[in-house]
Amino acid sequence: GDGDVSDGEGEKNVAILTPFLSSVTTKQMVDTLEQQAGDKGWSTNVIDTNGDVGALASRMEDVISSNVDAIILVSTDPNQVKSQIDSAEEKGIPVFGSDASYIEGMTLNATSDNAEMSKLISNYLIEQIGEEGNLIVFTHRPHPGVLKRTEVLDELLKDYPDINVITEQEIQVPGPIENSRQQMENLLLANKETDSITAVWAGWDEPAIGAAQAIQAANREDIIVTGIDGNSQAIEMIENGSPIKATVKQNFDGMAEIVIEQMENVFDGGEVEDTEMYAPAELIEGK
Amino acid sequence: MEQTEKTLLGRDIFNKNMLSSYGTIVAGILIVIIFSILSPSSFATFDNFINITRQISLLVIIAVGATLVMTVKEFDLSIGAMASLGGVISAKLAADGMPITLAILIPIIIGFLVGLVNGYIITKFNVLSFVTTLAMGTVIGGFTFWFTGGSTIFENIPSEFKWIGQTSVIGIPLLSIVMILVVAFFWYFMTQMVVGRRLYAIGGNEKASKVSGIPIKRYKTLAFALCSMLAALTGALLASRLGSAHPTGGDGYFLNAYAAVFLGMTIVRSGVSNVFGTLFGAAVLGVLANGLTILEIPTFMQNVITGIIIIVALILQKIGREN
Amino acid sequence: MEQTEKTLLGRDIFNKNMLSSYGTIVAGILIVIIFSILSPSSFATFDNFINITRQISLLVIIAVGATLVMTVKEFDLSIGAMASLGGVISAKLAADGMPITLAILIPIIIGFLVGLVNGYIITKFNVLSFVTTLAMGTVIGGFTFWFTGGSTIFENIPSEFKWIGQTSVIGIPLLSIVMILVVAFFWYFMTQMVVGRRLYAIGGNEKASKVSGIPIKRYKTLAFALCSMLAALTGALLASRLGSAHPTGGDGYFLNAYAAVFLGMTIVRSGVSNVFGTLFGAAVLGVLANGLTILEIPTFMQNVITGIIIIVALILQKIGREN
Amino acid sequence: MNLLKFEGISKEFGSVKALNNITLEIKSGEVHALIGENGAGKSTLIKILTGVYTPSEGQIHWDGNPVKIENPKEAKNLGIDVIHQDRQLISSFSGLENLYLNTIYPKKFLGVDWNAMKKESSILLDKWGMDIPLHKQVSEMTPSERTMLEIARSMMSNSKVLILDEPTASLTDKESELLFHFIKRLRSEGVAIIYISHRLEEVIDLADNVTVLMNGNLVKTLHQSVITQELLIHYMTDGQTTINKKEKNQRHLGEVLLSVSNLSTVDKTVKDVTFDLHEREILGVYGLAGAGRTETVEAMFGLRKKEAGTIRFFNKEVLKPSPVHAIQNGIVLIPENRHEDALIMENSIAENMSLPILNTLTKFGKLQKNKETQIVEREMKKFQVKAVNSSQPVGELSGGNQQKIVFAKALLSNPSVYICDEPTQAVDIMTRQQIHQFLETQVEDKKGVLYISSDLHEVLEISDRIIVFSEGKTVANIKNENLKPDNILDICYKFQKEVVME
Ligand SMILES: Nc1ncnc2c1ncn2[C@@H]1O[C@H](COP(=O)(O)OP(=O)(O)OP(=O)(O)O)[C@@H](O)[C@H]1O
Ligand SMILES: Nc1ncnc2c1ncn2[C@@H]1O[C@H](COP(=O)(O)OP(=O)(O)OP(=O)(O)O)[C@@H](O)[C@H]1O
Ligand SMILES: [Mg+2]
Ligand SMILES: [Mg+2]
Repeated sequence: GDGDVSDGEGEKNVAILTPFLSSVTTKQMVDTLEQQAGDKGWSTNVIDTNGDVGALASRMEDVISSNVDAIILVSTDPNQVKSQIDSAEEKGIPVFGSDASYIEGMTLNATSDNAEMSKLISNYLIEQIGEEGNLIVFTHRPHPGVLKRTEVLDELLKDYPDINVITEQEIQVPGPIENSRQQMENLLLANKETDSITAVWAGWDEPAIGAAQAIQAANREDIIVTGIDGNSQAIEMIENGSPIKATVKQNFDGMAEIVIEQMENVFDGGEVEDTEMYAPAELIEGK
Repeated sequence: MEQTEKTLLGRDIFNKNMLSSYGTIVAGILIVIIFSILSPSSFATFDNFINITRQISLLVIIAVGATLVMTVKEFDLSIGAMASLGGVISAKLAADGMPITLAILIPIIIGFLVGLVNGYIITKFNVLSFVTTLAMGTVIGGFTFWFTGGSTIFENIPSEFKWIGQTSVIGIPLLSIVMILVVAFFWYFMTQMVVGRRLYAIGGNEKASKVSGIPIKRYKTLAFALCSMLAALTGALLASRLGSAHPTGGDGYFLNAYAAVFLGMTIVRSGVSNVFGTLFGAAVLGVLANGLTILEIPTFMQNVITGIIIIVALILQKIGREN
Repeated sequence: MEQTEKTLLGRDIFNKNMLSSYGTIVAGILIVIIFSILSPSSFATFDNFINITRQISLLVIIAVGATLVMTVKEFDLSIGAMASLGGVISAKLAADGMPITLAILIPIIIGFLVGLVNGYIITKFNVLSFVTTLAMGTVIGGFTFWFTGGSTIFENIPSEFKWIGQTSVIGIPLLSIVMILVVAFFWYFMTQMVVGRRLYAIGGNEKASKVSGIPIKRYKTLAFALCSMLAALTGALLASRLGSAHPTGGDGYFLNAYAAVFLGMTIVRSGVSNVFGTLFGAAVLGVLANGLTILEIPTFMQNVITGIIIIVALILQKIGREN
Repeated sequence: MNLLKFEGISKEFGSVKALNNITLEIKSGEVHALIGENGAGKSTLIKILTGVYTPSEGQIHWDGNPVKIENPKEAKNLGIDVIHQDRQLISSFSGLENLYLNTIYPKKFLGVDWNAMKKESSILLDKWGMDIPLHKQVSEMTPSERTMLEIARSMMSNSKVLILDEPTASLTDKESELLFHFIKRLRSEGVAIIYISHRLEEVIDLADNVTVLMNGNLVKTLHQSVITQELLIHYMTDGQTTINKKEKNQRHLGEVLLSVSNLSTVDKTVKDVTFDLHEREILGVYGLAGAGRTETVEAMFGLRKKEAGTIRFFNKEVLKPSPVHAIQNGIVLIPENRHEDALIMENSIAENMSLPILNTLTKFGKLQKNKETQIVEREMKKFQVKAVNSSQPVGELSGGNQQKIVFAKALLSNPSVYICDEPTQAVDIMTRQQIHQFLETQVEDKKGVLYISSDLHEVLEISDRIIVFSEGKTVANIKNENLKPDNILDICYKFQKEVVME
C-alpha cells in the first residue's frame, strides 16, 4: 500500500461486492454486513454490477488496486472471479464469501447450505402432498444456489415415482414475480381440472409469490406453493394464509455475523475457524 | 377513362396493402390455429383469450409510448428504467396512505416531466436520442435505487391499490380495459388528429417538416414526454398488479416493447411505426409466450421457437409483399 | 486568390473538426484530471492505467464489431447473446480437452457463421435488422441455455485456457494487447482499405452506392459476420479471463457496447461511427466505472453520476461545435 | 451499326403504364436527346437501361446482341454510365472519394493509395479543364459542384454510353457551357450520349437526334436537320400548346413586404445582402453558383444562423427568424432542394400538400380528411399533376410532378409573399409557363414574389426588377427594362473579378 487512509492501524476499509443487490435477500444480507462492520468501526463500500459478472471482476480489480483491507463477495459464484481472488491473495487482501461458495484462495465462505435447505423444503412439500401428485418447478438455473436447490429436488424426486413433474420453467430475471405470475396463469389454464396441479416448487421466494398470486386470482387454492429464502413478503403471505405454505428462512444475519466475526479474527492476526461455515436455516410454515 | 384508371389503381394499392400485411398477420393467425389444434381445451378458450389480453396489457401500454417516439425516428431507451421508477413511486405513495388516484397520477406526471427533460435535451442540443436516453436510464435507475434503498416495496400496500391491477369488470380485467383505452386513444391521436399527422411528417422528413413551419422541437419533446408518461403508467399498473414494486421490475419491458413496435412496423406497407401494429406485435409475443407455456415447452425451446417464428414471419411478409 | 480561399476553407474545416471533438474529449480529460486529484495514489498510477486498459478490453472488442454494423446503418442486437454463446462454447471445448487455439477459434468461426446468417436474412429479404437480430438473440440465448443446461461452466478448465485472459506480457495484459491489435486492424480496415470505404459509402447513402454498382448485400453481410465474430471472440476471452462461462455472461455487454459506439460517433464532425471513437467511448465508460469505484462512491450514485456526465459531455460537444 | 437498341420496351407500375412499346436505336458518337412533358417516362426508360428497373416487356440489344441488365453493376460493366436526375453522391465523403465510388481504388499494399488517387484525379480534371474542390465534403459543395462532380465521376471510366438526366437543372449558364463542351468532346471520342432536358434550346444546340415521349409512348424521333423549338413543342404536347411570348405590363408597386439590409450569416456564405420586395413585384435574383442566394433565403427563415443585419417582414423587424414565424406572417418558401427540404417521399400527395395548412383543416384537433382530399385534388387538377390519386406516395411521381406538388403545397397556404428558389427546375416548359402565369396573377393581387433562378433567360422573362448576387453580396439592383443577358453576366463577372483582385 502507498499511503491510503485504509492502511495499517487506521480505520479498516471493507469492500462488499455483488451482482445481485436488487434481490431482496442479497440486499438484506448486505445491510446486515454494513451495519455490523459499522459497529466494529470499519468503513464499508458496497458495489453492485446489476447482474453483470464480467463487470464484477473489473470492480474487484479496482478495489484491489485501491488497497482495501478485505473483500466480501455476496451471493455470487467465486469461480467467476477466480483470477481476481488470486491477485487479492497475492496482495494480502482476504476475500470472504457470504452466501457464495468457497474456492481456493479465499479466506472463508459463510452460507446456508443450499442442499440442506432444499432438502428441508422439498421433503416438507413431498409430505404435504402425500407423496403423490402433479408438480410444477420454477427455477433459474444460471444462479448457482438455485441450481443446487433444483438439483437436490431432482435427486429427491427419483424416490417418489408417484410425483409427476408437469414442467420445469425458467423464471426471467429481472422481473421474476411478474414473469412467474404469467407463466402460472398460463399453466393454470392448461391444467384446469382440480388436482391436475398439486403443488408448485419455487427455487426462491419471488417466483413463489407470483405463482401464489396467480393461484389466488384463479381461485385454485387447493394448489400449494413453496419458496426458499424467507423474504419478508413471502413470510407475510404465509402468515396471511396464501397458497404459499412454507419457505426456508435463510439466516442472513447469521451469515453476516459469521463473516464479520471471522474477519475481525483475521484483522487481529488470527486464523478463521473453518473455510466453509454454515448459518443454520429454519423452516417457516403457515398455520 | 382517367377515372377508371384511378379506381383500378386505387384497388391495386389496397391489394398491395393487404398483401404486404400478409406475412406477419398470416403467421400470427397460423400460430393461433396451431396452438388451438394442439391445445383445444386450454388455449382456444375464452378464458385464455381474456388471460392473454391481461398478460399483454402492460407491454402494449409501454410499447405504445415507444411507438410515438419511433414515429419521429428517435429512440427512448429509458422506458424500462422509467417503468421501474413509476412502479416504486406509485407503491411507496400508496403504502404511505396517499389516495389511490394520486398514487397513480403522481408517477405519471413525473414520467411526463422526465420525458420533457429527455425531449428538451435531445432537441435543444440536437444530440442523439439513443445515447442520451441510455444515459438517462442509468440516472433514473440510480435514483430508483436510492429511493428504495434497493429493496422491494410491498409492506402496507392497501388493497384498493392492488384492486386496480387485479380486478375485472364483467369478466374483463381492468388492465385489459386500460390497454384498450390507451390503444384507442393513441390510435385516434396518431391517425385522426393533426398532432399525429405532424409527428408522422417529422418522422418522414424532419427538414421538410421544419421548412413547412412545424415546430419540430416542440412536437418531438411531446413524443418523448408521452412515451415516458406511458412507461411510468406501466410501472404503476405493474406495481398494482403485483402488490409490490421492485427497483428493477420494469427493466425487462424495454426490449420487448421495441420488439413489439418493430414487429408492428412490418404490417404496414410504409414500414412506419403505428399503434395498431404495436398492439399486433405485442399480441404475437404474448400468444407465443402463453401458448408455448401451455404446451409445457421448456423455456430454452420457447426462446428458440419464438425467435425463429418472428424471423420467419418477417421473411414471409416480405415475400408476400413482393408477389 | 481562389487558391487562398480553398486553403482557408480547408483550415476552417480542420478547426471546426477540432472544435467538434472538443466537448466529449475535453470532458474525458477533465474526468481523468478530477479523479487524479481526488485519488492520486490509487487512480493516477501506471498500474491502474494498465488495469483500466484490461477492463475495457472486452468492451472495446465487442463494440468495434458493433461499430462495423452501425457504419452501414444497421443494428445487431444479438451481440450480447453471441458473446455468451461464444464464452460457453469456448469454455466447454477447453474443459473437454480441446487444444486452446481451437477452443478460441471454433467459437469465432461459429460467430462468423451466425453473423452470415443474420446478414443473409437481413439483406436477402430486406427485413429490419433491429428486430431480426433481436429475434436471433433470443434463439441464440435459448440455444446457449440448452447447451449448458443453464449452469455455469467452470470445472476442468485447463490453466492454459485461463492463461490467455489472465497473463501479462512485459507488464501489459494480453487482453489489452489483443484489444490494441483489434482496434489497429479495424481502424486500418475501415479507413485505409477499400472494403472499409465501401462500408462507409453504403452507410452514407445506400441508394447512391447501389446505383454505383457496389454489391450492397455482400458488404452488409460481411459487416454482420465480422460483428458477430468479434462478439464471439469477446465471449471466449471473457471465459478465459473469468476461468468460467455463464450462459448469460456476455449479455451485459450489449447496451454498453452501443453506448461506446454512440459516444464515439460524437467525436467526429460527420457523426458516423468510427473505430477510434468507439475506443474513446469505451475508455470514458471504463474510466468512470474505475474511478468512481476507487473513490468508493455507492453504486446508485455511480449510475447517476455516469449518466449525467455522459449527457453533459454530449451537450458540451454540441456547444463546442456551434461556436 | 447501332450500339444500343431498345425493342418494344414497356414498363408498368401497378396499372400505371409508364412506358408503352418503345423502340429506339442509338449509335456510337451520337447525342440522342429524350424530351417530353413531366411524367412522360424519360427517367423510367433510363432506369431500365441502367438496371434499376426491369422492363415488363421488351428487349435491349447491345452491340447487336440481346442483353439482360439486372442491376446497375451489369450496366456499368457494359460501359453504361449515368448521371441521374437526383444526385447520387455520398455526402459524408470528400469529392475525391466520390470519384472512386464506382471504380477500383488505386491500392498500396492492402490499403487505399490516397496520393495516387489525388494524382489520377487531378490529371483527369486537368484533361477536361474542370475545377472541382475535391477536398471538400460533398455536403459542403454547391449544387453545381455536385453536378460537375458526377460528370467527372462518369469520366473516370471509359464509358460507351453516358446518360445525363436533366444535368443542367441546377447549373448556371456558364457551367452549362462547360458541360456542353464536355459532351461535344465525348461525342467526338465516340461515346454515345443520351441527353434528357426540358431546356429546348440546349437540346437543339446539342442533339443529333431527338426522341419525343408522351404518356409513355414514343411520338417521334427527329433528326437534327429538321428540329425547331416549335416543332418539338408541337410533338410534345400533341399540338395543343404554343409558346406565347407576352409583353410585360407595368405594375404599380405597393408597400414594402420584405426588407433585408446588410445581412450576413455566421458561416459567411452570406456577407452583405440588401434588398426590398414590394407588393405587386416580382424580384428576380440571379448570381453565379455559390453566390449565396439560397443561403440568404435560409437565413430569412432561420434555417441558417444570422450574424448581423436586419430582416423585416411588413416593416416589423424579425429578431428570431424561423419557418414558423415566416409562415405565420404569410411568407412561404419553395426550397431549392425538394428531396431534402420540401417533400416527404414516403407520404402521400395529400399529406405533403396539407402539411402547412393542417391548422385550417381541424375541428377540435380532429383532422377533416374529406376536406383535405377535396382541396388537394382541386390543386392537383390546377397544376395537372400526373398521379393516380391524392393518396399516392410522392416518391412514385416523376421529378417534374414532384416539383408541381412543392409548388401547390406552397400556394395552399395562401401567402402574401412567395420566395421561390429554382421553382421551375425539372418541370416541362408548359408547366413552367403555367407557374409564371400563376405568379403573375398573384402579384396583381398585391402579393410579392422573390424569384431565384439560375436560368438567366427565365429571370429576365419574369422579373420586374433584378438583383444580382456575387460572393455572398448583393452587387446590383436593376430595373428589368431593355436588359440583355450580357448586361447581367457582365455584372457577375466584373464583381467576381473585383473580389478576386482584393
Ligand atoms: N416507382 C414507381 N412507382 C409507381 N409509379 C412510378 C414509379 N416511377 C415512375 N412512376 C410513374 O411513371 C411515369 C413516368 O415517370 P418518369 O419518372 O419516367 O417521368 P419523366 O419523363 O422522367 O418525367 P420528369 O420530366 O418529370 O422527370 C409517371 O407517371 C410516374 O408517376
Ligand atoms: N465557407 C464555406 N464553408 C462551407 N461551405 C460553403 C462555404 N462557402 C460556400 N459554401 C457552400 O456553398 C454553397 C452555397 O452555394 P449555392 O450554390 O447554394 O448558392 P446559390 O447562390 O443559391 O447558388 P445556386 O442556387 O445557383 O446553387 C452552400 O451550399 C455551402 O455549403
Ligand atoms: Mg425524370
Ligand atoms: Mg441555390
